[in-house]
Amino acid sequence: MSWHALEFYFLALMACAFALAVVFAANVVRMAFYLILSLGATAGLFFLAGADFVGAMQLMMYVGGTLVLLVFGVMLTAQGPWVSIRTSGGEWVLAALVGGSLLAVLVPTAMRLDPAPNHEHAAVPGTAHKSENKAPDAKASTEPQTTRPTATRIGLGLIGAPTSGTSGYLLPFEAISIHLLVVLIGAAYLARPKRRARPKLVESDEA
Amino acid sequence: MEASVLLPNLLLFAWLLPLASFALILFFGPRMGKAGKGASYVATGAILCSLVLSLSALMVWTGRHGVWFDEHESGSAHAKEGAHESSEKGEPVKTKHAKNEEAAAKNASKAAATTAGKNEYEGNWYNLVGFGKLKLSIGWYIDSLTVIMFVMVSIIASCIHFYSIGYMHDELHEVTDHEVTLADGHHLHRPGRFHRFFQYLSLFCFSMFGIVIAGNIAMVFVFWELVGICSYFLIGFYFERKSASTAANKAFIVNRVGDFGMIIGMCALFGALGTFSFGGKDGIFQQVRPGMVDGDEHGHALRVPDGMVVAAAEKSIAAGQTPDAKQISAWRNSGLGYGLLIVAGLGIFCGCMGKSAQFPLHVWLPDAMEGPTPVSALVHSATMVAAGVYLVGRFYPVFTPEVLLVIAIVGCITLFMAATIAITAVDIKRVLAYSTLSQLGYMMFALGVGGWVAGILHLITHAFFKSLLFMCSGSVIHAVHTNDMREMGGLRKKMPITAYTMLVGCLAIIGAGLPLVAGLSGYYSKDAILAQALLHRDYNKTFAALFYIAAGGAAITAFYMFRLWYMTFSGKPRNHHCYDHAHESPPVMWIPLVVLSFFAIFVATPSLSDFRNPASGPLVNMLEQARPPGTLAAQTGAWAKVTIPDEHGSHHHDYHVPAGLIAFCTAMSGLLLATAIYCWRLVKPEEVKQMFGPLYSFLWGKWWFDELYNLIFVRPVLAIGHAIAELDRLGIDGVINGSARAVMGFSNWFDAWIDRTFVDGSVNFMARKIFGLGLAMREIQTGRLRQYVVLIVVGTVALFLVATFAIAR
Amino acid sequence: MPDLQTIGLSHYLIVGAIMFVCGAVCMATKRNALGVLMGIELVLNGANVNFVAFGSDFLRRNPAYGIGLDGQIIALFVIVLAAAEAAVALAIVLNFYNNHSTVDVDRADELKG
Amino acid sequence: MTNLLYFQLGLPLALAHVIVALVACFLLINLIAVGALFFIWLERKVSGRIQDRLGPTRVGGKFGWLQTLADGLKLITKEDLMPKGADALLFRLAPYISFCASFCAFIALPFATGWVGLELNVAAFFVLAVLGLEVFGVILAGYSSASKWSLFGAMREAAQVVSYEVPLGMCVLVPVLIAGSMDLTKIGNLQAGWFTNWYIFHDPFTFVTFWVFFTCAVASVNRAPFDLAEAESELVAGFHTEYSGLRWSFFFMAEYGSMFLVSGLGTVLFFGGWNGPIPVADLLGLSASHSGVAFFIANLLGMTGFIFKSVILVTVMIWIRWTLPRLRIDQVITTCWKYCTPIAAVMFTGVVFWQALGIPSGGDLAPRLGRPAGASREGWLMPDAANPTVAQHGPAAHAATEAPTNTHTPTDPQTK
Repeated sequence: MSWHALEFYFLALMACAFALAVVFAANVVRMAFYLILSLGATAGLFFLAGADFVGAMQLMMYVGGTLVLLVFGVMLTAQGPWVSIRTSGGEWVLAALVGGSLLAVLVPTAMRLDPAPNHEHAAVPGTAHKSENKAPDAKASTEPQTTRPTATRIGLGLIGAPTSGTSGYLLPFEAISIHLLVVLIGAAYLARPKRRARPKLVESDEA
Repeated sequence: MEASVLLPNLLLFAWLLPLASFALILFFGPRMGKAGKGASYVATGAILCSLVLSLSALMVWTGRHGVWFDEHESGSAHAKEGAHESSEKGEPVKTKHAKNEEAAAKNASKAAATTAGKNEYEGNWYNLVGFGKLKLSIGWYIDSLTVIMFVMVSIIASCIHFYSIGYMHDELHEVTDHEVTLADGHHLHRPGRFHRFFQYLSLFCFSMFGIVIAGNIAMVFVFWELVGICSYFLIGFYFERKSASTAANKAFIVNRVGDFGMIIGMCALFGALGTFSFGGKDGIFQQVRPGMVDGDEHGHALRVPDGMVVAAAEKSIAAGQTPDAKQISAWRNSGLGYGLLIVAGLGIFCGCMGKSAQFPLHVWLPDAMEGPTPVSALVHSATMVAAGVYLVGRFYPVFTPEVLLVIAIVGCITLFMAATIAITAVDIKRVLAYSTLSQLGYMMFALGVGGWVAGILHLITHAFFKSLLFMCSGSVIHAVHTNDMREMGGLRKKMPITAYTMLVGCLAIIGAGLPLVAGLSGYYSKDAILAQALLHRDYNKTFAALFYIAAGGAAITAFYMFRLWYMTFSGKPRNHHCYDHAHESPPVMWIPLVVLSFFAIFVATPSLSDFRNPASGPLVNMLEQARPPGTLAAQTGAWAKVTIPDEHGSHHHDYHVPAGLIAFCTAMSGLLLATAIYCWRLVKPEEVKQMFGPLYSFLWGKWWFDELYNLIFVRPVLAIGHAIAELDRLGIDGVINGSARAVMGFSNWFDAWIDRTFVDGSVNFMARKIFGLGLAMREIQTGRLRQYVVLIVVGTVALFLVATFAIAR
Repeated sequence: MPDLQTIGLSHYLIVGAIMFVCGAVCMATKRNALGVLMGIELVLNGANVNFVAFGSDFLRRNPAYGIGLDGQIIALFVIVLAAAEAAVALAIVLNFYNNHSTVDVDRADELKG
Repeated sequence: MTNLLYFQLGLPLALAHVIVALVACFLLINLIAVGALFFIWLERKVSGRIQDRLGPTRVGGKFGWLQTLADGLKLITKEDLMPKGADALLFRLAPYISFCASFCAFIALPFATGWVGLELNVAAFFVLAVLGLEVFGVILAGYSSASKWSLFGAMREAAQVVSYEVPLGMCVLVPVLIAGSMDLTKIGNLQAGWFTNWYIFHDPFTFVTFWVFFTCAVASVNRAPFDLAEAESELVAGFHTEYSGLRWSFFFMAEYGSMFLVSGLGTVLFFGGWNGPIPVADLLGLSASHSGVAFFIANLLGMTGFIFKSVILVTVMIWIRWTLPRLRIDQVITTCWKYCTPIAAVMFTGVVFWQALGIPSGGDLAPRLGRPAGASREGWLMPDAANPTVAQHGPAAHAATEAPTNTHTPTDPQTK
């Protein structure tokens, strides 16, 4: 059992366990908390897979941004009865059946793919490349190829300069920028305070 | 940086700044400052920046090409060619040319170092379009003439912008126009149009610069029309006045007549030569004067371009065959194509006639005085009307001697006719307008008799003193609120600065100076014109009358200018109301006058080291650098018996001394006559009027040109128009209306039936069916989110199973 | 059955599948609108794990299966879109809460047929 | 250090990694703890001086430096209380989450060349991301306390931190843009030499950017005038109203740790990190080699300078806290969205143009010591073109190097 496999199992277990915890938690705040942990563990998995930029992005945007928003929403709406709404048992059974069948379809497929991963160099990716470069064994000299940093290449890919391993993504990047702008405007519009024809409050009531 | 890079860029910005100012004022004008006062600062700032940039361009130019050199440095080839021609003819110009060659040798090394044989820069900023041969581009053609024009226009325009800030201040607030009476008997009240005035001025400057910098005739034409439209706006600035709007229309329409000729000329040039551009390897100039760049054995002599020869010999060419050089040469020698060249030249000149108000298209300019006076000073004396002269100068290489003869004759008629009308005019601005006409005639005349530098020099000097004169008159009008000289008199004491600056202008325009010693700017240009005319007379005895008319015109010029000055500023006040009201103008108005009088005095001054030689001034030297090829040799027409002499011939002692004396005598005689009548009162003007009754009424009626045009053009056109309108109304409209009514009647009935039966029927049927379907389908939509999710997942699994088991097998 | 000793593509894909299914079940069972939203996040994240795994040079043995950095870039886009989606969904939920004083999605069936 | 353990001592690689990680953790935790002690004392002294009094003097030592230690003892011995309606799990976890986030960010913060917990090539980004997680501790604390004061504080915190991450990220992008790398070590080393090489003096835009960065940093660590989450005059003590004892002190460790962290980040990004105003180590020739005692001494000097600069920035934060009044929540949000974000965006654009047009920067004013001319733009080159050794791993070379390592030919997975 290599160090890399250990790390993977730890993080994978964390991600899956907390994902399950999200499903089974009744309290919505707890759900959010488990979700944070699950997503954080996923970020760790990304680091482990050599995707350092995406991992940092996952932390920054997903965990730091999106989930804060979610928790914010939870707090705005978490009042008394709505903190935990029970679901009927029948629905649980139905969902479990459907989810189980989906899992039953997905997992064998995943297993059939790339059945015997063959990498002898189970180094920790994304970290301390220098030490590996100087390693005495000859195998390690091919290592940087799999672990070289991705941020620059991703950046170049996003501005439309295809490099080895990426295609040009300028158009999707622009499209998504516009999309974000539209979403921001739309969200601000949706959540704007409604101007209701309210009766004028008496001064004493205000105080 | 290289001059070839610097000059276009400097001038580009000088050119575009007024456009930027125009755009700014167009969009933000009314909001600029109080009542749009900021617009004047924007426009003035823009033109001042243009002035600075033009001056920088001038510095760049003089740095690269020198200015104090002797006149022939710019092209030793010109001198050589001139010497060659003169030795053939044995004319008295030989000594002068010997001197030229000496000077050229003396400065040869310097010239080689600085000019390197290149005296113009040309290129394109932007190609608008290219269809086959046709290339429309925004390009530049810069030689010393361009630079001088830029400086001249920007100086005068700056002065006029300043002047206008003072002159137009009435427009800053609500204006009551006393010359417009509405139907209810009241005078017109309208908001001020201060910013709009400056907006037009900026656009005008932009257009004028555009003409000057243009690198091809198509671009010239575009800006030519822009200048026309600016003129239209500015003349019609008080468009509520009937007279102003009529005058604007008149200017526009008369210019169209000229432009029509210009289009013909452009068509002739493009059709035969396949290009619009001036310079360059296959530009117009190079094709007409093939020796210009490569310097082959033809020298700079005029040669009918191949394209024109081929075009003229079209009938002799079999289809699909391209004639070889020998064939073309034979055709050329037999005279083919020469007529086309003349047509092209005359066509271009037609445009110039319209813009420069030459006989017979001169009628618009006096009426254009309806515009505000700064407009008259800028547009109708110094720049726009000079554009025609400029274009003739620019196109000089293309003109054959026959065309030049036409130019000379037209110029001569114009100068004489306008001068005579000016004698009787009593409106101060109209006197100046006719004087402008007359001076433009002088310029055209000078160009026509081969005096290229003389004509262009007069263009520059005239621009300065005529704008000065106009602005002085504006100052007077501003003071006394009338244009009529009979109401003025004795204003010298009230407004001394205006009076004396105007005196400077008058002296400059009559070419005052000590003969053979020195004088004001007009002295040099007018002497040069007369000397050239004298030389021309010696070559062409048939057309000797031209010289005498021009010399006589000089006397008349002196007479009417001083008539104007005396009537306005000296003697006793005739209208005490006006007199008491009068006052000196504010500094913002008189400072430009002083600046311009400085230029009116000194702009053509010769160099101090060679003071006796009128052709040694920096301005003249710079113009010599732009001298078009072929003007340093006498050239004879192939059709008409006319010889256009070499211009340097007139610099010879034998010509410029008598010419100077003649000019002095004529000017003095006119001045003395004016003084005798209007100052000393030896003769009463009224008596003179009585004595020459018919002549007076002929002149008072402006040679009855307007009536003539009315009779032969306007009335018949109106009559024909009315007839056609009647035909249209009765015949064509009747048929169309009748058929329309019939179709409508039929379709009303048919439409209703079709619509009810088919269209409505099918639509209603579809609607019913879809409504039923919707009723059935609504049951599927439960609105329960989680149910949808489950369905999606089930669907996914099902798809997967189908894909795995059904399709893969 | 994948090798337990060395981690490869399959391992990541299984993790992705589990997260995906958890998300789907979460969406199907939670009545709280925000719970549904969290389910969506889980689903997206499960998909992301797959993208990153396919895009990782490090995990696959045969370069023919990989999609290179494209996978990571798509994962980035998914993250950004998830953020956008969360913002809009949150706005919708708040609006719903304002109007109905509940976040129960089963009550949000006004558009039913 | 991994090398030392792995090659010299012959330990297994995994064990070497673990040992190195433990050592780094130990050092960092000590740094945060000692730092917190020092900063709390500093805050007391500075506030005392600002309020025209002496500050702590009674408890032990000169200048009362034992005061914090005494406080710590007191906190440890205090009873750990929990409100009745609280969510026990979250209530207990919240302080540790806060502290963990603050601590994790230190992993990627370099103290000198190579002296960093984890040499990450997206370090700047990582620090920002992890710093953003700190807010969860506050939010969960606020929620789980079952107190309206806490909830209010947490809500404000959430809104504030989410907002301020945007301008903060933009400001961080500016030095990243100039350096062409997100590697903090590389960014720091690119500013080696005289102080004119510091990115704050790179051009006018970066100069403005630093102040925006500092403002946003103050806001993102919840310091006055942006300490809306604890606003003691309105919300009792905000999110930590219900906390006491050691849990409470963890919040404070996290706060002071974050203060030092953002100051350190600012120092690396704008003030040359461990490269002093005067390159003493370079002038003495200490940093010529990349190993050995001389290099160690140079690094030690650099680290001292780095900590000194960061402490100055922390002091400025303290100074600001005791000088400016607290803003209202709407003013805080307005400051972020209407001022900081547009300014940061403009500065970012300006720097882009400055770099793209190749306008001379502040570093061109002084002789470049320890940095080759034009080095700052090396990150702008295409990776494949810049480094020929990397270029070998292009698609073509990829197959070539890959083929021999394949023991069996590639097969279709579907066939199995």
